[in-house]
Amino acid sequence: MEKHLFLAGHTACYGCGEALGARLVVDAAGPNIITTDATGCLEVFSSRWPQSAWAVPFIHSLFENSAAVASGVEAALKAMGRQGEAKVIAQGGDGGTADIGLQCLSGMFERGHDILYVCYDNEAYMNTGVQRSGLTPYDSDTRTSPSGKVSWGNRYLKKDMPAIAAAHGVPYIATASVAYPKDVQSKVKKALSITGPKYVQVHVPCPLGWKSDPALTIKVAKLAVETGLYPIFEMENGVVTKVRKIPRPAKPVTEYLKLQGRFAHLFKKGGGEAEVKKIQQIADENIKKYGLLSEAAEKVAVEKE
Amino acid sequence: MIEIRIHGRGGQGIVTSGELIGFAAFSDGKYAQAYPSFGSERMGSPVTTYVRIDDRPIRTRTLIYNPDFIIIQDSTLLATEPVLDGLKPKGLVLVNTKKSADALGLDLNSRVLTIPAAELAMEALGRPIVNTTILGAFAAASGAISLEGIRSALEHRFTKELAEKNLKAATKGYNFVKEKKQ
Amino acid sequence: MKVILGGLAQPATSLANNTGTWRNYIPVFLQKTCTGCTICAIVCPEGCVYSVEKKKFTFDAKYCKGCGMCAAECPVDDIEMVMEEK
Amino acid sequence: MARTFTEGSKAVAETVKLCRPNVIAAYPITPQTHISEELAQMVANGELKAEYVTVESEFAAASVVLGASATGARTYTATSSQGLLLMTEVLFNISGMRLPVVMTCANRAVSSPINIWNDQQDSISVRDAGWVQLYAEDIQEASDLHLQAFRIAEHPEVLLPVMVCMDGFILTHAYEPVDLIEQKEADAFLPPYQPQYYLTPKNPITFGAMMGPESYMEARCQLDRALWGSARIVEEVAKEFKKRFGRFQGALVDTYCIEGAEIVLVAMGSVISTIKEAIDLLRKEGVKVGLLKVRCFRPFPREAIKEALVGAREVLAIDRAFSPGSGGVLATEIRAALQDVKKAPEIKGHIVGLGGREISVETIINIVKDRKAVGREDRFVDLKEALLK
Repeated sequence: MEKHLFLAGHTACYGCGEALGARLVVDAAGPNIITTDATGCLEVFSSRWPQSAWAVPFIHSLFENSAAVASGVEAALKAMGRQGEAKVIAQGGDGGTADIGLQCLSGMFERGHDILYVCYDNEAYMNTGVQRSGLTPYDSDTRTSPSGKVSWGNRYLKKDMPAIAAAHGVPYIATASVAYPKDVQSKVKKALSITGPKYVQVHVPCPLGWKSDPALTIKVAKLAVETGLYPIFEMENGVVTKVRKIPRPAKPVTEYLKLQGRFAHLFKKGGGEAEVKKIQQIADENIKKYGLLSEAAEKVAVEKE
Repeated sequence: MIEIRIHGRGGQGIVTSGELIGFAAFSDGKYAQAYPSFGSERMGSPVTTYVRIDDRPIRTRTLIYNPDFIIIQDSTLLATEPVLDGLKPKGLVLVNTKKSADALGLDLNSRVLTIPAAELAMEALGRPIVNTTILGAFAAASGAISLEGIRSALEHRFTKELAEKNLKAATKGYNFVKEKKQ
Repeated sequence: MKVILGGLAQPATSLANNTGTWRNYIPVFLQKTCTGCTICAIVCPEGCVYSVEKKKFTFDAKYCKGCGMCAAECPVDDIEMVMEEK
Repeated sequence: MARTFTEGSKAVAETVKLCRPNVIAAYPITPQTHISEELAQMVANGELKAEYVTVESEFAAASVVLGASATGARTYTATSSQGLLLMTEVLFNISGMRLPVVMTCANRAVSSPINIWNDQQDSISVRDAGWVQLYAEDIQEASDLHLQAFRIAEHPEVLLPVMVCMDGFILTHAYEPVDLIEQKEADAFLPPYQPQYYLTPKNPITFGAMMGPESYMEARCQLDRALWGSARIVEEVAKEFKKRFGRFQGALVDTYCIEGAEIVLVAMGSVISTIKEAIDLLRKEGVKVGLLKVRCFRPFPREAIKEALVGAREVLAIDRAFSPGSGGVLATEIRAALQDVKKAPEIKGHIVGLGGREISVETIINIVKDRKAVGREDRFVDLKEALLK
């Protein structure tokens, strides 16, 4: 087998985007790192005693303190003159990052710790059985934002974490998707070459929570990008410096939504079209805001990773 | 054991007064304890500091109910706060005021001394910060601490320049009481 | 296995865990049209797909959970998922 | 050794400095604040070479020292009251991961109603967090305990966090003569921390793994054994401290006038001094009264307590915290400790001094004198009945 730093034998679901994401991140970072992680799927499926899927130093403490524990790790390395020993990577899911862990993350950003924070965004609390988080997309059906006679699912828009990071003056911010593994890895490498706090948010489909085919994890992730619903970009010193262009014309959001049970209610109930329109509008706004559309349609469409 | 209660208002250096008396006694070779009234007192609100001086280690950590000495750094408190409560018979009250002791009209079984500390402090410090002037006056009036003790307390607490200025203020207070006594 | 200091775990020990038993479908690497693009190895969530030669890939059945991502992503349809007889 | 006249918080900060912590993280809260301010100033002045992490909450403070300690650093934090409660989740994590963090708890009442004054409800409420808990009687002891705390925490047989509890304001804000230790002496007493396991690529261990029903109980049992085992180390360290510095204020417990005492008061923290004053007065009146000071509350020194109380006729527990719906915590635990003693003394619980309510010498004398008149129920002492009507 290939030599990895996040190993097989972990107990993630079939087709888990987060397991893939984590492996891509640590493999790109290399062995000289110390990683922290928030409570959540990743921690549960990777470190069930007495086994560990991690070949790098790893610490899990609590749901909401990955960024603070990493701050302590970084401060200790500094205090003991061991900065050269390891780079620090803090990890968390979308709930542990954007909701319960946001305060600790804000502190980490504000103090300027030399830490890369990676958020594996699977858009809900999957570890506890699919409840909505601050990064759950609009109209998504979760156990705490269920669709019903008078509900279309989650009523709120995704929290704009990159903008929150940017407001803290974080020098390097990026979004990425497991649909583009090399992009994830080059962003991790780039982030680690920059001193100070870094934020990388990786879109990682969850076949369980999204009710999607495990075999289609990459396909679904790609559609999120190609529809404009999950813009992939880099921000340096507060300015968007690079955008992953999508083929012109952008794919309609229905193509993405229809592959996932979490949006199935939009296509079953009368009135769903209007909701789909709203989601299309979100995609259109992203496309405009980030200038996602490529100049030449065909060229990008065939670009392979 | 000698027990001292200092009354003033937040921002008048009352906590420092307690610390300085305690330190002065400590450097005189005695045991001492000083602590402020604990709370979230704001600038201007009434505050109290407690000081104990003894020849043996001090274990009591309670408030001071029956002080031997009461220092009133802000005379307006006389009208509004029970600052004289519990004073031992034949104790001493030292009040910062331009008025004479008689003019204060305090009906007490104890000695009352007044000192125009603001004026004296202005002469020494150029600012009406009264606590170190009163400290000197207290040393002279009570004999509980020495002027030398005050010197080492000031040197411990402040920069050299500030310590010297405040020692001047304390000496003014000290001499004021000494001269008044004669 | 002794509990050390509240439950420290040794690194890279998950390899002892036989997640291949979870599998219903098993990939068959046809090794006919493979171009050596490595996508199958990259996207495997277990990281258990690997190359034996430049254009010849296979997987470690001890860990493969049979999710089918390798087959779904293969650009030349050189991997098939088949029901596994157990 | 140099004697000075200083504030409790300053004395503690000076001692913490002597311990050479690598990482300090604390969040301001009254009455702990002076300690963390002093340390910040020392770092700012270059007198203390440490990373001082200005966190956004006590929760983060605890998390930062957790991460730093797991990375092999010597770490320190301090808090009070709500801050300690906000840390609670992390406290359990620190002990569970067996990290030798040292913390000062400047004891303060907990909300609601909000109250910044002293009692011990905060640290007592986290007694089950798996930390060693030591309670200081005076500023000298509070200061000395920090040097001892790191030694205890980092002992290879302990590897547990230690909480030094000192009564807020009464000890943190008071000025007293304190003997301060020289750096050289401190270094000789407390060698650098050498963790066996820590986060490093050289040995990429996993901390904080998930444990299921098959092993969780063993991990918890191991924690329990380590905490019980720390009692011996608390004693050893106190004895060695005495040998080196000449000061001894008890190890697990201490006693005062307990020889032949028929009535024994049991208490923790700064009220001990007040009780000693009361005992001197009572003894003059011929009342055979003594004191058992509980210095180490976790591990709970059952045997030492039993030994000290076995000859007494009556035990009067003085609690500065309580378990609503149950009673005084010290009283409850002493009852449990003595339950297998034949002819065990009668134990009466007294809840005193909550939220800064003054405990005077008279309070203590009255407790002793009124003991016959009150029932067996733990009672609140010096209640203002008018406020309850």
